[in-house]
Amino acid sequence: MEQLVKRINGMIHLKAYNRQRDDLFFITVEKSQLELVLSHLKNNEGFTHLAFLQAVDFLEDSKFQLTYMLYNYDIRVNLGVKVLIGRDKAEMTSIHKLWAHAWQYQRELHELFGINFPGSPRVEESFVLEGWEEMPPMRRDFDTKEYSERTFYQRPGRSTNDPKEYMKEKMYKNYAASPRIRRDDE
Amino acid sequence: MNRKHIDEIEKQMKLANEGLPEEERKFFADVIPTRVDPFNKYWEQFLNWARSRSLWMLAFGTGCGATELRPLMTSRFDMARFGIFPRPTPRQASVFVVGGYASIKTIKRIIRSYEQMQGPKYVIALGSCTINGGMYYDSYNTINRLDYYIPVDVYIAGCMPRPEALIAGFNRLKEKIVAGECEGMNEYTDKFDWFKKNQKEIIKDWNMPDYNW
Amino acid sequence: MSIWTKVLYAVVSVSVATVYGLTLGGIVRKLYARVHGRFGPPVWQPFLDIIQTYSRRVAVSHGNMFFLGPVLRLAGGLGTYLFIPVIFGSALFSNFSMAGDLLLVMYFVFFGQLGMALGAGQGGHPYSPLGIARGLAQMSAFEVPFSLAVIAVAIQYNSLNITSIVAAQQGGFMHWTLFTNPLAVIAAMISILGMNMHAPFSIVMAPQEIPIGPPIEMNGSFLSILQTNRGLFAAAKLVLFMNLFFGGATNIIEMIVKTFFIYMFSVFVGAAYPRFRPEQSFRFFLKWPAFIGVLSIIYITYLGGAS
Amino acid sequence: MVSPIYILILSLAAGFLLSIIDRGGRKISLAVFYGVLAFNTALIIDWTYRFVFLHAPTLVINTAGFSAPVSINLELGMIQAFVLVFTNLTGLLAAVFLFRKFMESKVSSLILYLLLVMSVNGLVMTRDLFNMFVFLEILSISTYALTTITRTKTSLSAGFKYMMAGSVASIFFLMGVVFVYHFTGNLNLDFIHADQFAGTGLVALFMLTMAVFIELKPFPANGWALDVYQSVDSGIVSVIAVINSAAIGFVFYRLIPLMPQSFLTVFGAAGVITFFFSNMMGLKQKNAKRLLGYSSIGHMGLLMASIVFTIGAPSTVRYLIIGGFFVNHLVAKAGLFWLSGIVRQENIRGWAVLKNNRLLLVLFGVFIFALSGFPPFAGFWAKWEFVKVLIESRMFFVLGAVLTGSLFELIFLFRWLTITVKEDETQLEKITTPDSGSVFATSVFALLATVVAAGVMKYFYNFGWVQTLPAAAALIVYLLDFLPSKLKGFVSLGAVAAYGYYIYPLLESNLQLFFGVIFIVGSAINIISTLNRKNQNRGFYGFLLMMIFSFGNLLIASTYLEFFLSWEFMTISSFLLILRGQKAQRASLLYMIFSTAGAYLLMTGFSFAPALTSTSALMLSIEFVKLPLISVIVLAIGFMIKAGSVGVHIWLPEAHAEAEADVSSFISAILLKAGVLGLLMVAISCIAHAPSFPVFYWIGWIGVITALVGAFMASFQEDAKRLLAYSSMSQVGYVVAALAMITHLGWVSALYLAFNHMMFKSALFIAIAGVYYRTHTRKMYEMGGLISRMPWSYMTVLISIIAVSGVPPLSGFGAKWLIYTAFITKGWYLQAGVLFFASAVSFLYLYRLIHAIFLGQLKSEHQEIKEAPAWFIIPQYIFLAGIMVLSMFPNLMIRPLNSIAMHYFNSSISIEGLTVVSDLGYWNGNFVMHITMAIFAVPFVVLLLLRGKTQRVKQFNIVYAAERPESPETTHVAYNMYAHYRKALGGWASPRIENFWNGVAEWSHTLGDFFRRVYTGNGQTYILHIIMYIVAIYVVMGVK
Repeated sequence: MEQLVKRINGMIHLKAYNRQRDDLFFITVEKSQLELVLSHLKNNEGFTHLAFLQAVDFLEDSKFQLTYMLYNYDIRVNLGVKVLIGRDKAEMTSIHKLWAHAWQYQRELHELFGINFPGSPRVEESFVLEGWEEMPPMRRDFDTKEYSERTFYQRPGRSTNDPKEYMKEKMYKNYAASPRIRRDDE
Repeated sequence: MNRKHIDEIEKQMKLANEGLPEEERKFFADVIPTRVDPFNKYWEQFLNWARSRSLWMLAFGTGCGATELRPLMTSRFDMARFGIFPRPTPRQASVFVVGGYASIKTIKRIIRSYEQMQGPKYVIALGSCTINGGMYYDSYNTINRLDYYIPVDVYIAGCMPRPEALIAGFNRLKEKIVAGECEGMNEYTDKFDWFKKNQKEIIKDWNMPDYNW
Repeated sequence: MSIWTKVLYAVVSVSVATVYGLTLGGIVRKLYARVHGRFGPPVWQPFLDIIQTYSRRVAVSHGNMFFLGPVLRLAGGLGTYLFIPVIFGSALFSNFSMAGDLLLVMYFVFFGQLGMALGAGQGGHPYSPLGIARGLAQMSAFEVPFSLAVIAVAIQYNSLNITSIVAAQQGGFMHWTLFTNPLAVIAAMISILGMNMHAPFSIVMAPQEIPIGPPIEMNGSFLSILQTNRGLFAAAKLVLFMNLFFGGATNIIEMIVKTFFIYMFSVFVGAAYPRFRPEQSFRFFLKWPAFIGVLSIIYITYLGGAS
Repeated sequence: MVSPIYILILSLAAGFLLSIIDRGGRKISLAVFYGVLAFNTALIIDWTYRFVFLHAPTLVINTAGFSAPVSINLELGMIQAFVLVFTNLTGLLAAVFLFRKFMESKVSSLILYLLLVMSVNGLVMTRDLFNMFVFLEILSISTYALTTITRTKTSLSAGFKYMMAGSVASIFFLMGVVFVYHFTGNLNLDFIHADQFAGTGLVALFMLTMAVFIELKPFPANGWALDVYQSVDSGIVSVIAVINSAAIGFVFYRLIPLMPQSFLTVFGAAGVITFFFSNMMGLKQKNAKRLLGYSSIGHMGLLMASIVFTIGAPSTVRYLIIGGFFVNHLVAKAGLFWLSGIVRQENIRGWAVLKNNRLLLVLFGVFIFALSGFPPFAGFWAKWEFVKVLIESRMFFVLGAVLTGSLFELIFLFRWLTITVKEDETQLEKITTPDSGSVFATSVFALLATVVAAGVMKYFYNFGWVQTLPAAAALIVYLLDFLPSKLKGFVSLGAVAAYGYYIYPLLESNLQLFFGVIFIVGSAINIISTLNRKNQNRGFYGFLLMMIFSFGNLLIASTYLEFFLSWEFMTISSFLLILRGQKAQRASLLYMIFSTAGAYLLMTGFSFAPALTSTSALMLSIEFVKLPLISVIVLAIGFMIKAGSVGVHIWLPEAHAEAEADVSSFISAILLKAGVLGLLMVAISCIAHAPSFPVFYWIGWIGVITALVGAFMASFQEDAKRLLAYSSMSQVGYVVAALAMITHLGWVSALYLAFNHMMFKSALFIAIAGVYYRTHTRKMYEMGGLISRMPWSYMTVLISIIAVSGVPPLSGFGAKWLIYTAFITKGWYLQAGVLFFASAVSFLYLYRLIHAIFLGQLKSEHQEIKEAPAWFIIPQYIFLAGIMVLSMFPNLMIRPLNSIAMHYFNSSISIEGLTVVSDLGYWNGNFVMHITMAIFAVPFVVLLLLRGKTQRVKQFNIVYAAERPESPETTHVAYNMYAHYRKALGGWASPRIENFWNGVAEWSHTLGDFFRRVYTGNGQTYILHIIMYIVAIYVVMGVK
């Protein structure tokens, strides 16, 4: 793996390299060099399978982090390629020419995060939301509760309880004494 | 009354079907559904008795609720002994079982299926999600109250309700049917505009006829 | 006998057959449930279902042919039944068998199927023609052993007249076709599996593939007419088989017992087997059952099987 | 009374003078030139008239005042006159054709041409061998010179090859003459006898005949000739192919009496081989003139064979055969060569330009039909008689080779014709207005062909006008073609009615009457649907009337020849009707090939048949004819081709599908019945004299398998008309099977089914024609849901398919009931089982037809479509009314059929009131109808009362798994509807029979191509061929 990283480093500048498990690694690359890296990984290093492509909204940094998760069937290794892109008018090059099925992921990201992939087939079509008109809902600045209250009729009389407290109160009167597995947050 | 007026009135008696593109409107019927009253009392009572003992169920497995229907059908709980049978097409079914949360995408299909059922038709809404949104009460994509979109006869609370609860719900429905209290199909036609308003409010890309015959 | 008396008798006969056929349907449901380890619905459930479907307040029609489809289907069932003499020697149950012979009955079976196919076709639902295509194809396949068996019977009794075929089988069970020409009966009994469309030949309705197939758009009273026909038509087919192969019946009890067992044969097979794919089903009928049918003809012509 | 010697004298004189006259201007010399040619022709016509009508004695002219053998004598008899009329006429017209060439070229070509014609005259008339040699030389030399009238490289080289071959021939001829003189001391044919050549003398004869023989271009020593045909100017080629060949053929004919039997056999065989192989090689030929070359060579072979093999025949018959072949070849070949000069297209595909000129197209058609030996042209009669002679003298190999060769020739000729008519011509250059001379010459020859045909029919066979009516009708309507279509349609309807009125009293028996109803009444009703045609619609009604009249003539034909003549008229007219279809090139060609193969079989079969003893219609008198086994088999196959039985059904779906929509109903409903009629006639003759081999048992099997295969094939079609075509095949399969039983019930059911089929298939085809008229597609999956737009057509299809399927209560069940009862009574149990299977399979295609077109989803583009025009609806409902009446009262049909069949057998059914009782069962159609109506009414009323509030909805209001349909196209299930059945059948569903025929076609073409390789195009090789050929013949003949 290290050799692989070296080889890639020889080509371009790797921003970060992180080993999660024996079979799970992450590298972070520049936005402009992503396509180069991916095609190298696919064509020369045997990472032929694109398992998924997902995004994380780093609202505070005003960035989206895209993760292209690749898999090598020969050495059975997962490799995540991370890219950070700007959050405003987010745009990323489409990789549907490398992996044809990537169009579906890109369409999803377009709908849920508002990341644009110019040239990706059918990217404008709705994916799970039909007729969505608001801000892409997976952006963290979208207030889903407010939206729900505004849009869907609330049935009056609904109350919410913290399950742990509620159960403690209602069902397990002697909660402290009851044997249980210790949880981290206690 | 001149010709123009008649045309005007006829137009009002037709569904506008504005959600459909012009060239597709000819493929769909544009008749407004109307109320159909029950027969006279005793005859209707007899029919209701028969209906309550032969419930043909259209199971709409939207969410986790679909899981609970399997044991209900099979030998553990065996709903057939109550005269309840699954039916694969809405045209023939009389009970609509909405199996849990309904996203906007799903509610479209729920409306469509409900409208395609032939009355008298009954709706059983399954799980908390259909009552008030349940654990999805704050979701941007899931409705909170099913009865704003289609008339519901019986709610079964729970997350998820077990098959026993379902059977209890069915029995409650039977009681209501025999008592002649299940007039959901007429409620829907009577409050047609209200239901449609609610439906169209959340379904932004309304691309079906206003009533799915 | 005046024609009106005949009509009256026919009404009685049809009513009995319909009630009997529907009850058989209820029994089958019960039986299937027991095989599954369930209680199952009550035996009279089919009647409740019919009342329920007839009592729908609204219905949807796709056009005139859609409207006529169920009517033709029931007419086909009625016709098939009415051209069969049900009970040997009984005026009440002789129906209109003087109008034609076995061939008429065999072809009248198609009447209802064709009518239904047309009605369902106008429904415009893609599953309808899919189901019909399967049904017609399967029909053409199981008609091969069946027709061969019928020809064997016609050779054996030198007649196509159902009454005389039954008459020739009187006088003890050893005169039944079942024992005088067992090969023909085997071929015919295999083809009845396809006719009754229980598993493994339930490819027409195939709930998990093409949800109930042809009648998918049928609703309300259209459907209930189809259900009525299902009872009547089942009875008609069973009576035909009984007459041709099992010595007919001289009274109603005998008829009920015999037809019950004929029906149970296909029910038990159906309860025990999963479903074929369409092409497997067609191929099945065109192979061994057809061969057995040919053998039955050879047996009856060359090996002195003829009585 | 001018002596024919003036032909020679005048020609020679003119030839010498022309070079002088020409100085005064080409016009004058041309006037002299044509004057001489015209004089020659007129003179010889005058003589012919004397011989034929005034019975003048044969004229012998002794030259130089001495009598033979001292001087040379000329002889002009009927035969010579006959040959000379045609050669001189051709010479004259070819010169007319070449007018422009003669205007431009040197005067020498005029002289040469005159000499050529003169030498032919001399060659025909002279009785002296050496004189013959002289004329032969003149002929050859002038021909060599004329070949170069257009100076292209190829024509020069061809001329040179011709010269080399000619020289070889000349040498042999000269040596032959020398030897003849050595052995007999005489050179005059009148004084030489065959026995003078016994022993070594044969060498003389051998050389003499060999020379002639080489000039006759036998296969394979004829490569030079092909090059000549291909490259030399059309006018000259026509002269070479026609005049030269005629003259040399005549010389050959003159030498025949001298030859011993062993020679004759070899020559005959060589002729047949030439005919066979050159036609086979023609199969792959694309160059029009070379194609004609192959055909010419073939015809010379045929002429040779006919000269040799008819020696034993009565002289009138012999003259008819030889003369027929001769005239046919001459007229058609000259005409076609001239046409090729007008068209100026090398490739046969280029001939599509002919479409721009109707007259030329018609001429082309006439020549092609004449050349292929179709009536009424001379070749037809010659072939008919020739086949008879061959069969009488038991020369079956020759017969086979001649018929196969003819078939090959027909294939390439009709491929040419169909391509010409159907190929797209827009890419090609239009024909520049042809000069009137060439068109005139060609037209005269077409007329000549017709006149000769009429002459033969009138004077040789003494046919009545009814026999020629089909051809006459076509001609008359052609002349009236400028009228609007509707008017012609009504007139045709009237003509058919009048014809029906005329032949009604001639139909003596019920059987004839029955077929008369199918043919005439059925056609008349079908004509109504053609009234929808717009504009002038040229050429349609002529062919239609021709077909209908020939149907009728089949019924009243009283001899084999009359029957066969009508049969061929029917083939021609139906072929031309099919050819009118938009993409019917392949279809019509296939139809033609199979029909002609069938016709040849019929010809053979009739020739085997013993003479008729009665003068009543053939349909009746055939009962007393004891057909030999071979005849039964051959005739049955011939008729089964027309009835589309399995194995020879390939033409059927194509023809039905590609013919115009309203023509298909004629083909299916009526034309196929002609095959049934024929088969029935064969069967009738076999009642009393059952053949020793169970022919009809196997025909029965073929019938049931046809029914099954047709049904399956129909189920797998996407094309509505193709589906109906296979359905017709299947239904006629039932008829054939039922006929083959030769029992009373079998025939009743066959005729019942035939009549029924006529009605429902007409109705179906017309209904589909109406649908096609509106939707412009035949693909069923492109339609759908038309029930709402075309309810009347739907009703027709509905009733008709119920009638087809045999579901009670409609008339179709009667057919089914009769046929199964008949089969079981006859003891054909397995056949009955197969038929039952076929009948069950028929539901598949019938449902597919009605569903895919009328049910399911209506397409967007058909939303506003209208019902079919009334002209289509009216005939449909006439047929429907017929079906309903027959269903209600089946005895209306069964009673007369019973009596028809009772003429031949004891009745096996009895009719008690409205019930038909057979040995096995009974059927009361009327009662069934009543019950069906009653049991239909009961649920109908119940549904009306109990249906609740029913809402009529539209096509997308279906439960679509909670979705909505995307488009009508994706929602309509019609494409490949029985894919699963095909899968279940596996390898059984593969088109074996079609593959077989494709294989046959492939093989014969490849073989033809293989043999074609002997022609290398190298002159030396050709000479080598000639030498080797002579050596081979020498060895074969065993000359010592």
